[in-house]
Amino acid sequence: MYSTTEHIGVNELGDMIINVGPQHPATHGVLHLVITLNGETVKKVEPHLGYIHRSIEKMCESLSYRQFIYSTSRMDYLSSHINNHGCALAVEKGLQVEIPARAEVIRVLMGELTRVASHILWWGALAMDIGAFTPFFHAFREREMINEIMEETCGARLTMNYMVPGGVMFDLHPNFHKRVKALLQQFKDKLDEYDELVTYNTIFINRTKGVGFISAEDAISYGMSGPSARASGVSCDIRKIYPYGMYDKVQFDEVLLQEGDTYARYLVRMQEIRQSLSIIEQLIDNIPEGDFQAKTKAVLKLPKGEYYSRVETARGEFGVYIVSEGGMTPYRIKFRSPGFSNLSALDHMTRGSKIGDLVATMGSLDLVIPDIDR
Amino acid sequence: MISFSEIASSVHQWLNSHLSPAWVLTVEMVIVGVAAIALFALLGLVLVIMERKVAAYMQIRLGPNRVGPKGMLQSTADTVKLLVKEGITPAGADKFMFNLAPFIAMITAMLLLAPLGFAKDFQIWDLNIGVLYVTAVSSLSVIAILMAGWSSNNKYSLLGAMRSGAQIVSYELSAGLAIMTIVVLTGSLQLSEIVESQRNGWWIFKGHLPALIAFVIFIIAVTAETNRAPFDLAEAESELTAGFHTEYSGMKFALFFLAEYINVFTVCAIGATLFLGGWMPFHIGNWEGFNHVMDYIPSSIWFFGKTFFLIFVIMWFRWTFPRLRIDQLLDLEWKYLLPISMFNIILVTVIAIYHLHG
Amino acid sequence: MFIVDYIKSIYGAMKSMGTGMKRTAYYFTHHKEIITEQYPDNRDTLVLPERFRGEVVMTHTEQNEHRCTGCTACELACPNGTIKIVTKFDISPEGKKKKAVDKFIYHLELCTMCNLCIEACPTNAIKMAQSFEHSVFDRSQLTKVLNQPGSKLEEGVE
Amino acid sequence: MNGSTIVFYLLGLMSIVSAVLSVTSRQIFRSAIYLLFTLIGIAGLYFWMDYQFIAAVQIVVYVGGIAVLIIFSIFLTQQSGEQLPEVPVSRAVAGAIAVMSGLALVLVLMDRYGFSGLSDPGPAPSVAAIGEKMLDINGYALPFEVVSILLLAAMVGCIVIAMRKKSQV
Repeated sequence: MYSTTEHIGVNELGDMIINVGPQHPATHGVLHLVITLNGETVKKVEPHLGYIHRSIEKMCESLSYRQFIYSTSRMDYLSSHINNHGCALAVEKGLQVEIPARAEVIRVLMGELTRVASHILWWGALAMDIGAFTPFFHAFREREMINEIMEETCGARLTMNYMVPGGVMFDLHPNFHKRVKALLQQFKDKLDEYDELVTYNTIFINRTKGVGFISAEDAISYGMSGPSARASGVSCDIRKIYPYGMYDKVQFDEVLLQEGDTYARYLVRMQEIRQSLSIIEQLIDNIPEGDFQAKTKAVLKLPKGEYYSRVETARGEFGVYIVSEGGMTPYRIKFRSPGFSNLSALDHMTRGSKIGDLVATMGSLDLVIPDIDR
Repeated sequence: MISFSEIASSVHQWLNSHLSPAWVLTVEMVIVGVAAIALFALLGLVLVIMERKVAAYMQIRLGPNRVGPKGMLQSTADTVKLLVKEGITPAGADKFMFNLAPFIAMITAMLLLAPLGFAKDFQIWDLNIGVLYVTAVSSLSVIAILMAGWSSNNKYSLLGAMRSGAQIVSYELSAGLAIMTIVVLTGSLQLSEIVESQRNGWWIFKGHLPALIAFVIFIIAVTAETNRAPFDLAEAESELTAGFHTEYSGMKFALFFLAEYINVFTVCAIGATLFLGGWMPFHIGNWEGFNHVMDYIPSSIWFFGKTFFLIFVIMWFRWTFPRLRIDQLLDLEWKYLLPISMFNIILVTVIAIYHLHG
Repeated sequence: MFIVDYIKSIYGAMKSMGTGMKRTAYYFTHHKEIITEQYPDNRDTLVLPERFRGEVVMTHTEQNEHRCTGCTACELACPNGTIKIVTKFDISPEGKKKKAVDKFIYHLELCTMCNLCIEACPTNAIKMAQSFEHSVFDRSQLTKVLNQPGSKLEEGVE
Repeated sequence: MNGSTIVFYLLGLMSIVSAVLSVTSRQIFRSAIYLLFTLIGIAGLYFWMDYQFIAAVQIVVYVGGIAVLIIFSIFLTQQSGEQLPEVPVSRAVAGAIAVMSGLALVLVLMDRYGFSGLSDPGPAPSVAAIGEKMLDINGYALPFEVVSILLLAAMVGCIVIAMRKKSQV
């Protein structure tokens, strides 16, 4: 694949080849990047995947329509609610069931909470990639509040498996309203602190501005989605373009920036936290009464056909494609995960930049490796 | 009040009355050596626990709190752990160089302790070029890093060593120029004389703006020179895993670790001596009463207090700021610090010529 | 003007650094903000929400009666094959043969706590417990039999 | 033999041994490191003689500057890990002859000069005295400035060479 002419790992052109990962602090998981370096300058980045491939898609083919949803929490574990939501939507499309209004609101609320939690974790992790350790811990303080809400209502902190075909698994916990209110209150102050610590810091701005640039055309051609693409000015928010759940009934803006660099990706996510909080604020006092789950049969059978649904996870567009033969289990399931396409653009974004930029850019893409490898 | 200088002179007298002069010298050398190593170990332990506590409180954590009262013995436990750990030498490494590098780092750090004035009349070696000696010997520390990086046979280590080399060599300039401002003001390179010149006020107060600028530049430059965040590019955890000491383990790693902390201590001690008056107590103009109270505090406490304050500032930097990129690091030095400190030294020269300083 | 920009950039940089340092200094001096939970020490006061999913347990009454009819709905609902139900035939007082649960085998090491079995159970025989300290020295200890020895089906549960 | 002499011989031994090792080592990086130890040994000798300023300058310029520069250039040429080729016998013989003749020359010179030995070398010059001599018109101002022009010329030359290479690539 590549040859090393001597023990120091230099190829025929005199470039140094370095394996970043699968065990490396910058890759947040078991991603393996083979990078070709000329001194400090990155000449090529080659992601090698498969270290955490669990063939979830194949596994899902042997699971029933109720069962397979749980495994999607384990792909993009930071937006598990939204993944589950996408799967539930696809199954519901096949079943032709009407979702109670309460369930819809709960789903959106949970989705936005997940998005906020994911974005704060990313904020801390990016700061850590760039070398500031303190923000990571500050981020976990707020994330912990969200996790407690999840734990109370859904019964788990990370892989909740809360969305089921027809609604949600449990009703909201009585404390939910109170806790979300407290969360909103705390976030108002803490977001400013985040800005003080990171956003306006000169070193941070210097490290991220103009780094890892990708144009809108390239972002589209690489199939990028989510905040990473919106930072390049690509309007791709599924919540706006193909509204699902309650998203057509709440007020929020699609955050679009034109710069296309790491700082823009940073700002888009910080803005999205505020947008998500505003969505939660609009919905939290207006949760309709009623059922939290539609009546469905014990054994779900989707009519023969193909079903596709897409949702906007914290990382971008997540698509679920189900082919049904009419049986109890899907004939084929394909997930379109945002991380895979975003990662593929990494080489394009980082060629000619320094190693530090590579790490910053990779951090700004918000990669979750199980989401890429599945 | 017992002071260090009294202890030292009484030991000297006692030895002289019992032994021949040659033996006195030998015994005193051994005492100094043992004391230096003890100080070393103690400083290492104290600074590590201090760093961890500072980091923890800034990160809204508790930090180590299990070993000993409030976790104060944690670093002792860590040292024991590192001592009994296996020191692995990688297969393709240049074994001689690999094993030598940590000791070079350590010896350099130890040599730097020699000219420091720890208290009134208490100095190991008051050589007449004290400041120049510190600048010179501290430039040796880069050798250890280069050796470690090269001999590990690891590309991350090599990159870390290269970064560190470029960084230390360039930041030496502005650190040296910042030191030069005080040398210009004092007219001496001898550390004891520099301290003595601050009897009527610390340089940071009576040196006007240039001394303040020099102080800021000095702190930034020494942070870079000791490879501390935000200039920790040689280690750069998220980029190079651990940089030049990626392959080191056990006691060899501990020596690097210790040397880093001792270097931090030394440069902060130098900063305290040059800008904050060394062991001189804090005096305000004509407030006789206040000045008397300040005089009652032992000089060693003044020295260590100032030094630890500067160490805290450097730790504060580390736990607040993101890391710079290598080109920005060199930009900062060559485009900002160096021109400013050159301009600053002209200002200081003017001040010195017209005797504007107190 | 170049010099003005130069000085402005330095001033801006110093100011932004100062804000950050002020923030960390605030946390350094305000120890009330510390959020560390001293986990093994706070076991007594640690309260997990009642919905927290730690492991599957079977509820038993004081008379050592459970509600499991051995219908294997949970076994079918489980995506991982965590649950295995071994049935037997009880002879009821009337002399009729009746299917009942002999052993409710639960593989904790396979369980993902997805709650589907509890949802599927028609008689509310099993529920999620809040225990979460599952580590053992031997993996065979993770295979549990949930119905207590000698337990019987509760009256009136079909 | 008193302590001072022992220190002298130790420093001398360190310089000579590492000088020999520096020439004979077949790994270029090790050669550089041994050279460094030679230079440190010489700096130690200056310290031993109480010429502290020169000793410090020796460390700053040679150890901190030039040796690091050499190590850097070794890193950049990428040959640092390889063993240097075995020296041909002819070259080894020629080298040995050159060394021997150089040594003979030095010894002859030392013999002629005789080194009568100063009874009192006098105090080491203070830094201020060195500075004044350097900048005094009757002192060494001219050679000092000429040397700095030489350095400037070398720097300009370096920049020119580096620039040309960049435009070609």
